[in-house]
Amino acid sequence: MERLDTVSSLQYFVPEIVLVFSLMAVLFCDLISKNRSQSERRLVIVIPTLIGLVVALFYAFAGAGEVSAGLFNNMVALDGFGNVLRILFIASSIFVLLFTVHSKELKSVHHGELLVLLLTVTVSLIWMANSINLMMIYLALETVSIASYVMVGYLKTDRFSNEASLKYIIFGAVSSGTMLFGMSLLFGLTGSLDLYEIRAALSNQEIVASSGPALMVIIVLILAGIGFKMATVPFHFWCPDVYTGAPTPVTAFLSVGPKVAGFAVLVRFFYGGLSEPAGGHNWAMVGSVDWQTILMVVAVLTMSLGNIAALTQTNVKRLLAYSSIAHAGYIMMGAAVLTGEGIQAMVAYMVVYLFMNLGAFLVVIIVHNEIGSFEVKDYAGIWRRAPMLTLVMGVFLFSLMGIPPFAGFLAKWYVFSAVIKAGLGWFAVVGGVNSAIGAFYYLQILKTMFVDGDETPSPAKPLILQPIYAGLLFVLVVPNIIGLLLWGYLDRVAQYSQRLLDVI
Amino acid sequence: MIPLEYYLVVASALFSLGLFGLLTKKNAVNVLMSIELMFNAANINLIAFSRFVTGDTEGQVFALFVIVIAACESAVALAIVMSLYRILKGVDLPEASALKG
Amino acid sequence: MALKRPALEATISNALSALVVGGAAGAVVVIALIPMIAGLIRDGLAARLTPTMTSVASIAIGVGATVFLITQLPIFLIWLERKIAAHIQDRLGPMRVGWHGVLQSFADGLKLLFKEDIIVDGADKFLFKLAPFLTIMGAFAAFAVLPWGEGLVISNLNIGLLYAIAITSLGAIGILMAGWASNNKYALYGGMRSAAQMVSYEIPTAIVILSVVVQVGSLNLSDVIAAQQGGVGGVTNWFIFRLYGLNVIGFILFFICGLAETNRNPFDIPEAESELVAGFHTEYSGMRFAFFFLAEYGAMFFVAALTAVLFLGGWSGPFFSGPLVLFVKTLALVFVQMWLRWTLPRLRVDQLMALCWKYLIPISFVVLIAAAIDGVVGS
Amino acid sequence: METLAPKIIFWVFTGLMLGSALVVVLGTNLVRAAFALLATFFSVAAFYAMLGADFLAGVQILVYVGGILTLFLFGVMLTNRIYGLELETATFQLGSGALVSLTVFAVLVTVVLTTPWSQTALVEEGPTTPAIGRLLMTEYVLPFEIASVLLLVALLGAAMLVRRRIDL
Repeated sequence: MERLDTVSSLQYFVPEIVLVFSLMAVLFCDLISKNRSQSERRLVIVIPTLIGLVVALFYAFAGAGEVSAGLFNNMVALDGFGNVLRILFIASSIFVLLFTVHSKELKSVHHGELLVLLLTVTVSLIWMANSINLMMIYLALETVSIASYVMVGYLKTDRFSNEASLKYIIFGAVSSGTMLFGMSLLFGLTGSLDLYEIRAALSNQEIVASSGPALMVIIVLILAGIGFKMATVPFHFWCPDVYTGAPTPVTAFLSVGPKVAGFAVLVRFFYGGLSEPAGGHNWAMVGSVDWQTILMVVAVLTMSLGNIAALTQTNVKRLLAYSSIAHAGYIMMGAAVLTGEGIQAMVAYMVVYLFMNLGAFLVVIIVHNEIGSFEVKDYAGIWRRAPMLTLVMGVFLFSLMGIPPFAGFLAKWYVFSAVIKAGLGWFAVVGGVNSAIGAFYYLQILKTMFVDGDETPSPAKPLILQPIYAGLLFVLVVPNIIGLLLWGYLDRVAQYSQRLLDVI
Repeated sequence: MIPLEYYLVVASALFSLGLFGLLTKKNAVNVLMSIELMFNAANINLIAFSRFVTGDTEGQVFALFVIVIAACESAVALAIVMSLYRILKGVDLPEASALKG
Repeated sequence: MALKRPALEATISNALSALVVGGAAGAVVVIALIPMIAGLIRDGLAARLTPTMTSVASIAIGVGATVFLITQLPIFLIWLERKIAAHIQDRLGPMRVGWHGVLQSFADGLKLLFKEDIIVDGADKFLFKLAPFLTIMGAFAAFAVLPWGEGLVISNLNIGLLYAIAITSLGAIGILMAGWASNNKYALYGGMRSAAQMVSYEIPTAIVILSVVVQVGSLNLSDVIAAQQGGVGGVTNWFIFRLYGLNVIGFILFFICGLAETNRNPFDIPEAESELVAGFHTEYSGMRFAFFFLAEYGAMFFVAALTAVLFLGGWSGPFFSGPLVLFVKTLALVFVQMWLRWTLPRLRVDQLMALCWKYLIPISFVVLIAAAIDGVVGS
Repeated sequence: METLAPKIIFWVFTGLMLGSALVVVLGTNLVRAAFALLATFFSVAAFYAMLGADFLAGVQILVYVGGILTLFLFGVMLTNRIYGLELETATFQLGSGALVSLTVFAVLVTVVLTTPWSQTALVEEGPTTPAIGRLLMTEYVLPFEIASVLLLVALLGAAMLVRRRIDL
C-alpha cells in the first residue's frame, strides 16, 4: 500500500476536482442569470451541471487504472472498488439530473440550489465511499447527509416534503451522533483514526483479550451510523417516510447514491479496519467480536422486514422504499460473507440495482407527471394508454424480482453463489425465500397496470413521453433486458472492484 | 490530576442524557438540543483520549471538525424547522405525522 | 421630615435588595475574573514576587485593580459621553455635581441604587435577574487578556484573541435573555435584533482579526503588540501603516464592526427609542438597568482598546510606552465613537444587514487574502 | 492545595454540565432549556481547557455559544407564540425513555471502566494552536477542504429553505 502526499495525490483526484469546480460554476451561473426568464435560466444552470458530470465521468473512466494507493496521506483510497463506485455515483447523478428536467413536482421551484446540492452530494459520495480514515468517513458522511436533508425538503411549500426532511435530519443527526460516539471510543481503544492502523492495533493480542465488550459497543454504535445510510434494520424507520415525502427524482437518487455509499463505508470499515486478508479471497476478523454474525442477522432482518412490509403498501413510492430496504438486505448478504466473492457480488448487485431501481423510479415520475398520483390503484389502465411504458415497467419490476432473463437475476445469482461458496447455505435459502415473497408485491403493481381497467368511461388518451425521458428509459431498460449477455462485462467489473487497497 | 476514566464517565452520562431527551421530547428544537448534547459527549471523549492515549492533537482536530459539522447541521435543521413551522404553525413531532403507513 | 412607616420600610427593603444585587454583582465580577486569576497564578507577577506571596498578593492586586478599573471606567465614560453630547449640541451638559458635573454619574448611580427594584408581572423571574449579570460578565471578562504594558497583562493566554471574540458573544446571549424574560414585545424584538446584529458583525470582525493574526503569526495579544514595536519614531511599524495601506481598510472595518457589536450609533437599532421604547432593557430599572449601562460602556472601551492593540501599536507609543499610552489611544477612539453617535442618523435594519453581508464581509476577505499572499511572498 | 484545586474545578463543572443538561432534557420550559444549554456548552469548554485543549475551548465557546446557541434561541423564539411565557415543551414515553437511556448509561460506564485504555505518559501542556494549524495544512488538508464545501452547501441550503419568497 502506497501512501501519497497531497501534491502527488492530485493527479488521481481529477473527477472530484472537476465536480467541485462545476458546483461553484453552477452557483455562479445561477447568480449571473438572475434576470433571465425561467426556461433560459434553467438551461443556463443545467448545462454546466451536465458538462461537469460528463467530464467527471470521463475522467473517472480514464482514471480506473491499475494503481492502488492511499491518497492525501491515507485519507482516501484509490483502488478498484472505489473507482467502480465513483463511476456508479456520477452515472446515477447524470440520470437524476435528467430526471429533474421535466418532473412535474419540481416544475414550480427554482433549480439552482438543487443542482448545486446534487453535485455536492455526488462528490461527497465519492469521498465517503473511498474514505479510509474515521474522520474522513464522518466528515464525508455528514456532507452527504446535510446536502441531502436540504434536497429532501426542497419543496418548501409542500408539507410532505418538509416533514420528510425534518424526520430525515432528526434520525440522521441521532445516528451520526451515535456513530461519532462509537468512533471516539474506537479512537481511544486503538489510538488512531486511520483504519489500517486500527486494524494493526486490534491485531495486538493484548488489546484483543481485554477489549471485547468495548469493541462490541463500538461496533454497534458505528453500525448505527452506517446502517442509517444503508437503511438496514433497525435504522430503516426514516426510509419509507422520507422516500414518500421527497420529490421523486431526489427519492430516486437517495435510493441509489447514499445507500451504495453506505455499503462502501461498511466494506471499508469492516474489511479495512476490523479484518485482515487471510489468504486466497478470504478475510479473517481481527479483535474478539464476531461481527460477521451481526451483519448476517442484520441482513436477514432487513430483507425479511422490507419484503413483508412492502406487501401491504398502496403508495408506489412507499412500496419502492420498502423494496429498496429489502434490496439493502440482499447487498448486505454479500458484505457478510467475508470473502472476495462477497465484495464482487455486492458491486455487481449495486451496478445492476442502479439500472433497475432508477428505471422504476423514472416510470413513477412519468406516470405522476401524467396522472398526478403515486397510488398503486391509480395505475389501473395505464396499459391501454401507454403500452410501451407498461412493458418497460414490467422489465424493471421483473428485474427487481430477479427473474432469469433479466439483469436482476444476474445480481441475485452473484450474491447467492458467493454465499453458497462461503459455506452458508441457509443464508442463501433465506435470501431465496425472500425473493419469492418480494415477487408478490411487484406482480401486484404489474397486475394493476395490465389487467385492471380504467374506471373512467372516457376513451383513454395516449400518454405522450417527453423525448428525453424516452431516451433515458431506453438507456435504463436495455441493460436489464440483455442482462445475461452482460455477464462477461459485469464479471470484469466485479473482479476489478475486488481490488481493495491492500489486496491486489 | 483527574484520571481519564472520570472524563469518560461524565461523557457517557452526557450522552445518555442526550439520548433520554431525544426519546422523550416532543418539540423538534428540543430534540435538536438533545442531539447537541450527544455531539458534545463524543467531543469530550475525543479530547480526553487525545490527551491521555495518543498525546498529540489528532483527536482535537477531529473534535474541531465535529464542531464545524454540528454548526452546519443545526443551521440546516433549524431552517427546516422554520420552514415546517410556516406550514404547520407548530413544531411538535407527533403533529408532523402526515407521512404514515 | 419623618418618613411614614410603610414608606420607610419600602425604602429600607429597596436599599437591602439593592445591596443584595450589588453583592451578587460583585460575586459575578469575581467569577468573570477567574480566568484572570488563573492567568495571574500562572505567569503574571509570579516572577517578581516571592513564591509564598505570589498567590495571595497577585490575586489581591489583580482583582483589586480590575474591579476598580471596570467599575469606575464606565462611570467616567458616561459622564464623558454626556459632556460630549452636550457640547456637540451646543449646550453645557451636567454642571452641578462637582467640577463640570464630574460627579454626576456617581449621583446617578446612587439614585439607581435606591430605586425600587421592579420585576414586571409575567416576567421569567430567574432569567430576568440573570440576564444583566451575563451581559456584564461577557463585557468585562474580555478585559482579562488586554495587555497594558510589557508583562502587564492579567492573563497572557496564547489564544487571547480567540478568547476575546468568544467571550464577547456572551453579551449577545445576555441581551437575548433580557429581551425574552421581560415578557414585553419591544424588549423581545430589541433583544432579537441585537443578537442577530452581533452575530452577523462577528464574522467581519473575526476575519479582520484573522488578517492581523496572519501578519503576526500568533493569537497572543502581547505578541501582536511586540510585532508592532520599532520602526521610525516607534510609529511606522503599527499595523495600520503596513500591508500597502490595506490595513487602513481593515482598521476602518474593525472600527465599524466594533460600533455594531456594542450596539452603538449608527447601529443602535436594538434600542432604537423611536421604534422599540428602549429595546431589550425596557423593563429594567434600578441596579439591573445600571448593569446594562456598565456593560455597554465596558464593551465600548474594550472594543476601542482592542482596536488600539491590533492596529495602533497598543501600549507602545511614539515617545514613551506604558499603560497610559494605551489608555490615551483608547480614549481617543472612544471619543470618535461618541462623536459618531451624536452625528450620524440610525440605519434601517435591512440596511444594517446589507452593509454587513454585502460589503463588510467581502471587503474583509480581500484584506485577509491580501495579508495571506503578503505573508507567503514575504517568506 | 495543588492537588485539590483541579479536583474542585472538575467536580464543579461536572455538576454544572450534568445539572444543566438535566434541565435541557427534563425541564418543561423550552427557553430555559435553551439557556441551560449555555451552561452545558460552557462547562464542556472548561473540560477542554482542563484537558489542555485551549484552542478547542475557545472554538467551543465561539461556535457553540456564539453561533449554535443563538441559532437555537432564534429557533425557539420564532417557532412559538412569542408572547406569554407559557412555553411548555411536552414529553412522552418518559418511562421507556428513562429505561433505554439508563441501560445505555450502564453499558457505557461498564465498558469505560473495564477497558484498559493504553495510556501514555502525560506530556506537558502547551499551546495547541500551532500543532492544530500544522495538521490542518498537511495531513488533514483534504478534510479541511471538504469542510469548506460543507460550509458553503450548508449556508446555501439553510438560506434557500428559510427564504420566504417562492421564486421560480
